[in-house]
Amino acid sequence: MSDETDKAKQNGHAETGAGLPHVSRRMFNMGLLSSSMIAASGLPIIGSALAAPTRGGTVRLAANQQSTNDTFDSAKYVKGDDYIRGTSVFSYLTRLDEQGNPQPEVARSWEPNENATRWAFKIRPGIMFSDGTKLSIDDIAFSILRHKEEKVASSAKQLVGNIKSVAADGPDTMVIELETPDVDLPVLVGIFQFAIVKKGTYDFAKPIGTGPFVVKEFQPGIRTVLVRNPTYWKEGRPYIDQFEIFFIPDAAARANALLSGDVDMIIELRGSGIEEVAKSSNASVFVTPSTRYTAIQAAVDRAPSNNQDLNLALAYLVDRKRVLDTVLRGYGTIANDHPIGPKSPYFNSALPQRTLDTDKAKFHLQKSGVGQAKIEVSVSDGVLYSVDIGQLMQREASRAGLNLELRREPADSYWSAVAGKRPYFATNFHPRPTYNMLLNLAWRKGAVWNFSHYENDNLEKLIIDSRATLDPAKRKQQYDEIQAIIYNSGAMVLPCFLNYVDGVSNKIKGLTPIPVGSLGGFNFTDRIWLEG
Amino acid sequence: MLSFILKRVLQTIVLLLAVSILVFIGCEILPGDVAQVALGQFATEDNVRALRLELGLDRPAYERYLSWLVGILQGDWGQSITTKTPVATMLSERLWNTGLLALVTTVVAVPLALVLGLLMAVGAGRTWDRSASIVVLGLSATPEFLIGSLAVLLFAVQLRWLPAVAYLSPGSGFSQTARALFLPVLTLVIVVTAQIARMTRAIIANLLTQPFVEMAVLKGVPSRRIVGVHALINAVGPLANIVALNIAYLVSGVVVVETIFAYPGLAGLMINAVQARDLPVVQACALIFCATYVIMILVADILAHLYDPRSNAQAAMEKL
Amino acid sequence: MLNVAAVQRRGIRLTLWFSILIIGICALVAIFGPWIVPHDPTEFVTDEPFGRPQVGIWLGSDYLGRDLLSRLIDGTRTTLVMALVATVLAHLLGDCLGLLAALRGGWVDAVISRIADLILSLPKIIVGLVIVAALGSSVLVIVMLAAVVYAAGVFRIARALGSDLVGMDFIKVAKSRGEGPGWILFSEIFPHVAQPLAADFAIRMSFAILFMSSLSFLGLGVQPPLADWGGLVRENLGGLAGGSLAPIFPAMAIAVTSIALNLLVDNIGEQQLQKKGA
Amino acid sequence: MTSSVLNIQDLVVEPMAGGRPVVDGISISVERGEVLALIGASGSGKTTLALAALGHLRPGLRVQNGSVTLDGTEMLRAAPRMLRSLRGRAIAYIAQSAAAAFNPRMRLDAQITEVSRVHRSRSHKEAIQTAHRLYGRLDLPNPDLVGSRFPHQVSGGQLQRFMIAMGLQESPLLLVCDEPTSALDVTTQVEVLRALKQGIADNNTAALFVSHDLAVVSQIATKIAVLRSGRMIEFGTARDILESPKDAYTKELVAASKHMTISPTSRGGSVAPAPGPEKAPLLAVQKVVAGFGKVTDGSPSVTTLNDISLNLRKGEIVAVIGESGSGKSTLARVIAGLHPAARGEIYMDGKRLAGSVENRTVSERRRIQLVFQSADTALNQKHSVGRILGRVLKFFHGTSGSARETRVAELLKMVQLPPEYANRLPSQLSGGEKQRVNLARALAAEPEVLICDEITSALDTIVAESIIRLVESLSKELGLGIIFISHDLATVSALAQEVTVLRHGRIVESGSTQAVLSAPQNPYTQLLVSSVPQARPGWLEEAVATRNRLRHALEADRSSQALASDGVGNALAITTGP
Repeated sequence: MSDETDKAKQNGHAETGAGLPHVSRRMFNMGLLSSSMIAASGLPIIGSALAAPTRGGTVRLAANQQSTNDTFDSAKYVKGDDYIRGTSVFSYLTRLDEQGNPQPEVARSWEPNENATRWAFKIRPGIMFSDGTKLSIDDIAFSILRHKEEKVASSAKQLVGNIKSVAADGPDTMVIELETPDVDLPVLVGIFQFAIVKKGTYDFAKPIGTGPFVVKEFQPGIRTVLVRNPTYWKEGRPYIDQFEIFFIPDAAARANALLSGDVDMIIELRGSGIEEVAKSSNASVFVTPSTRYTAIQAAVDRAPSNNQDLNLALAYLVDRKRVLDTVLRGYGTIANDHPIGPKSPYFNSALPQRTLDTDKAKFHLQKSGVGQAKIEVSVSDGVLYSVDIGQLMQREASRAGLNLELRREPADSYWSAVAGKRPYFATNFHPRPTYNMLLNLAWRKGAVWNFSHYENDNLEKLIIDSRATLDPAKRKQQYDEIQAIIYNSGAMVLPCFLNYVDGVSNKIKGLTPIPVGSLGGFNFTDRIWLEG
Repeated sequence: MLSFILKRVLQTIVLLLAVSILVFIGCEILPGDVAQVALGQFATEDNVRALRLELGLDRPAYERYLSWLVGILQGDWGQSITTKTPVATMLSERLWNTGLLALVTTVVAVPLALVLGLLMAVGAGRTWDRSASIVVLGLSATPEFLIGSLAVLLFAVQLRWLPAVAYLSPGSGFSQTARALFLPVLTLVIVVTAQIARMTRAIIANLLTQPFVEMAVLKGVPSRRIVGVHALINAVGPLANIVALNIAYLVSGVVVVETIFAYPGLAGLMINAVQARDLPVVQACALIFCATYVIMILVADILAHLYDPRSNAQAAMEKL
Repeated sequence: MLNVAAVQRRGIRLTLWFSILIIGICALVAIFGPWIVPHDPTEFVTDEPFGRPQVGIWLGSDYLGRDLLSRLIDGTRTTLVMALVATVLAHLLGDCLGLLAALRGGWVDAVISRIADLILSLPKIIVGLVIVAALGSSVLVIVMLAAVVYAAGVFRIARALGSDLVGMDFIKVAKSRGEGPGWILFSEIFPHVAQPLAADFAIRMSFAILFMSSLSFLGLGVQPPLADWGGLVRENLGGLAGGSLAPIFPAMAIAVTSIALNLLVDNIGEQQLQKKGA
Repeated sequence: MTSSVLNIQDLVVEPMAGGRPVVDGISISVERGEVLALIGASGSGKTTLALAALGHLRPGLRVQNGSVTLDGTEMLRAAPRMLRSLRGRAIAYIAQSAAAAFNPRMRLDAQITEVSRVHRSRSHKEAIQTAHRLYGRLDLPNPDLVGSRFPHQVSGGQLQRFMIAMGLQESPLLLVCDEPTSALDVTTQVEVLRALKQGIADNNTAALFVSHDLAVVSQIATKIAVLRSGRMIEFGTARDILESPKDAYTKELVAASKHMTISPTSRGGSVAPAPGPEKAPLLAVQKVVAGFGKVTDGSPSVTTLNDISLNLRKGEIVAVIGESGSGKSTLARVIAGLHPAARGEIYMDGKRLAGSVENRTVSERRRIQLVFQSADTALNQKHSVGRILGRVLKFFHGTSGSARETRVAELLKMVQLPPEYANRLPSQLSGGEKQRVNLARALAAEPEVLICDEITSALDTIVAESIIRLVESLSKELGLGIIFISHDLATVSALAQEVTVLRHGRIVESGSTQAVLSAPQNPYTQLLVSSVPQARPGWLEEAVATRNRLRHALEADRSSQALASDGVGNALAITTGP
């Protein structure tokens, strides 16, 4: 493994700037995003272009996380239903398509300078806010730059850090200047946080946006009722008149509600609910393959989780096949302890796939010298499937002679009190539009979500460089090295990538999976319709 | 009577004050403050500091409590920290939902339970009583999550007669509301009826061993009159107490049913608020629960007083 | 109408034996659990979640493919030991304070009574959720929580029983002799209240089982892979829709044990009533 | 036979759980207009027999054999419907404790007219009128208004008269009276007995009268059946039984009832020691005031004892006489230190005692022992006799081991119980035996002052007498000073040298027993003396006459006292009515 890292170091400084950003954008993104798996799962692709969309009707969505934290302030979005509310009420500059490529929305087109540090966006004219005022570039600039403001306390603060300025250049052109090159800026400006709001808005109790819907009723933690925005800039959209979100926190109850026809769409099916919906004649399982994951991470800056052998032993104590078959019911992909999906063109196929291997685990345990010391792994109901994965791991650990104990931590304080603060803990991560974004957030020194506190200068450099690397081959090489470093660090046991498994009534048409989230990447309300 | 009520009201106020302090301290002790919890996975030190500033959490604890207390005394429940909406607004719909569920359940369950309990007491020892007792005992010992889950499985998923979730959409009509409420009400009615009927039987059966009941028998008074008049008027106090406790339970203790049927009620809100460390909302819920309990018990006590000729209340009424 | 004793006798004997049988089985299972489990309760005996019952896996498998019977047996031990310890603690606390309050009266009584009122006025489950959120869900926390929550109820019973007795002449005799509160509480009063308190103990334990099950059902139970009955219901509830009986068995265990405890108390109570009548 | 109102043949009632029959082959009959008294000690089966007349058995009992015919109807095999129609209408029951037998939450009128209501015999209005007429005849004050009260709002004697009214409401053929006066004070007993006698006479009703008190029975019964252990041991006219009892037990019963009447030439006075006047009394109570509630300026908000003084010498028995509410038990507690006085002092051997038992020395506590009225509540039912006595020995004398066992046996012997009783629980003893243990416990402390608080009132006549003898002999043998508290003048007259009469917490009269009882000065003492039942014909009428004569003087006295003793007089105040 040291060979590989060395090679990565040698090739670290790749040339920058060459190539055509526009053409190669597909390669910059994950590229794994095809809907082939949906067909494989036996689900008809919902909403083929053959049927003509019909207008009208109400669609009800049951969300999975009930919380009075519900908000329209995109700086504070944390949950899927926040995103759905956001994409329904606000517009964005760009939007990801099924393949993960940015598509024009409010921005009609974009052009970078040669080293991707200055981007010019052409803004679609004639867009109106729901209160009748006209959208201006100032509004868009505010919508991006407000995330830098101290008092906004935005979850996109890190992401906006690379943006130096946003300014108008003529009536319909907006220029974004960057600190360092970023070939994926058009993807970045389309993330949920960069919802386009009116300049100077800090109070989102009564949101005003340019999206397909306006708010009729908003009761945090109870329901959201949205109705068609008559002045929506997309001709003929949305198809449905009304969209409602409410909460059914219990997975079984959610499945029951879909089966009994009380709701039309649900976020997240689990366990035998999946089979029940699959068997049903009035609803279907809607699968979005993704690189979302639940991992067991080690905080490498403290004992006992700074023991690399112990960490590697754990990696061999997960029966990934069983996780996939039993816990995920097959709705996922086996992973190899790094966050890059196997279908990605950047996937490092040279790394040997880790499997359940008690002998190897024993070998590493022997080397680690932990003996009978108690090793605690924190899991939580707030981290999807972590309790189950933990139990599988615990069982194998007892076979290998490791005294592993699970601690189920309360979900509410998990991220503030447990993740990154205990030696071993489960984390989950939703896919980001680009791997680079993910690596920046989770594997950089001092990054917010670097829960393992893993620091590696080489990795640091590779992440920065790859953002500016325009040559696909070079980038592949950089990514290979990144994966090798993470794989060998032992900082993360990542058994499987989890598909998004949702339930959708057969009446719903026009929904296609977009691999950054549930139900069409949480961005679907302006394109679905109800079957006549 | 008046001084009795006045004294109890005073006690209630002290109790509520104690609860509010307790809740406040409790929320302070909980790991993670509202800012950390709200930002969750996205919490960074900068974020948290900014949000704390925004929410006014930088002030000392006692100051925040006092300003909350002053607000409450002026009838202002304060503002939810997380949603920035007034707590009163947040509570209103939940309170209505919880009240509706409790009311409908009470209206169905209490008469049912009393009649059942009386019938069992009349037939005390007979086959009917023994079998009914075991059924009632069985139901009161069955965890409500099982009753609820089975009800959903049968009526919603298998038979498709009723909705699986009790989602009350705004402006839904009577029949829609009735359908939505049916299963949660059914579950709670089973639980509550079993409890009250069991206690009613025990209380009445105990009264039936009293000498005045033997005297009534020896006067030739028929059983139904003995149970329905002689025993019942003596059971008003304890029965009122049991009914009151059950109503208080229906307002505050139905977390499980709210979970199973995704019913947006107060208990769920409180848990939600605790999880979000949204103190004003937690406070409001805790006070409502506590006040419900105390008021219910007070009403039961007043009722018991009114039906007890030996109490001052009766004497006072006679004078009027 | 009052002459019902004859009819009752048979029914009593039947339900009494039933309750003793159930409680006996539970106790045996709890004690000998580790020796009678057919499989290790954490072992995956099949790849099939919610597998149907078959030879060797008599109740089928759970949501992760573990043997449900073994987990149920293991859960019996967890559930009963937790409930027992919680109830013992609740009674130790409640009985001592209750009898003391009855004997001493005055401000001691007033203070303890108000605290008990406070505890009783708060919804148990919600208090449970808050406490577990604050202190984490460990066996210790849950047991202590149940103990404190139920101690308030025990206190009221013990105090009421004690209050009836402190006015009795034999207490006055002891007081006039100059006996200390220790002797009066434990030698004079306690033998009289032991039986009703024992009855309360059984009922209270059934409450504790239900309470802890509800907490577990809401996800605040013991640490996995350990699971009490409520936790087993929760874990496997998803299988209900698919027709699996996996959540039904532990739920039945909760109900049947609770019924048995109640029947036991009912019967013993009625038998005493009969003795008095005869 | 058929002319009999009630005919019981060979009745055998036994406990379901098995054991000795409660009623063992008794046959009796009651003719129209006849009053048959069933007399016997507790456990003789007299109540069971009386209830069988109504076709009623208490839970846990069953009929093994026999028949009960009421006016031609077989009660033991009658359908419930039939029984219901007879009860209250053809046969009525008057229970011992009216306080327990009335529903506390129904007005008296409603309960009395309920009989008419359930039998649909007359309209509500008529029923009320009948009831009010009865109230008047039974001497209840304000007959038209008093019925709207609740049971707790009238006095015990009045409540018992309401019960009689309830029994007579439908003019039944047979009235079953179960110890109707034994829970009452003697003066009240006179009123109720008269009312009952009147009621029976007015309606020409037959009656079955259950009692343990021969003197009471003798005033009302035409025939007497003496029961013992479920068997009828003697039957005859009232006169025959009283004057020439045949069975040994009956003889004992008659003798006891005679002892229990006041004899001016009682032993008491003659055995009084002659104490030197210079010697301080063993115990002196001086100007004691006690009560309940907040004490202001030495007077509590509710006063139960007012200005009480009392002296007791060694070997002397001083009696304190009073009816319920007179404050006599409070006095016992004040002396024992269980109820600190608000004002006044208690001296023992000239040394002042602390008010509260906690502040007294061990020796002071040991030297004063209180014997409570009811051995059932005074003995811890969960402790064996040996443990009860042993604890006292250990506590005061540090006696343990075999010495303690020996001493327990000695104590038991002292109260005339066999030593093996040490292993028994109180529940395994009879009422008299329990009271002996109760005494023994007090003696175990080796006291100098013994306070006996109504120690015979819960006992049957014969047993009570034997306890009195025991107390008397103990006083002599051990030279104890005894304060003997009682409501029963007869008991006292046979025992005490000095007597103090209490009423509403005040001393109305005191002096040597002989002087006070033979020539009472105070009208209340006179009433008390005249109210002591005597087993001779005509006593009741005399007592009623005396009572009527004294009424005026008493009422004047009463109202002045009621003001002072606030609250205690509540029940009595109603007699004068609104």
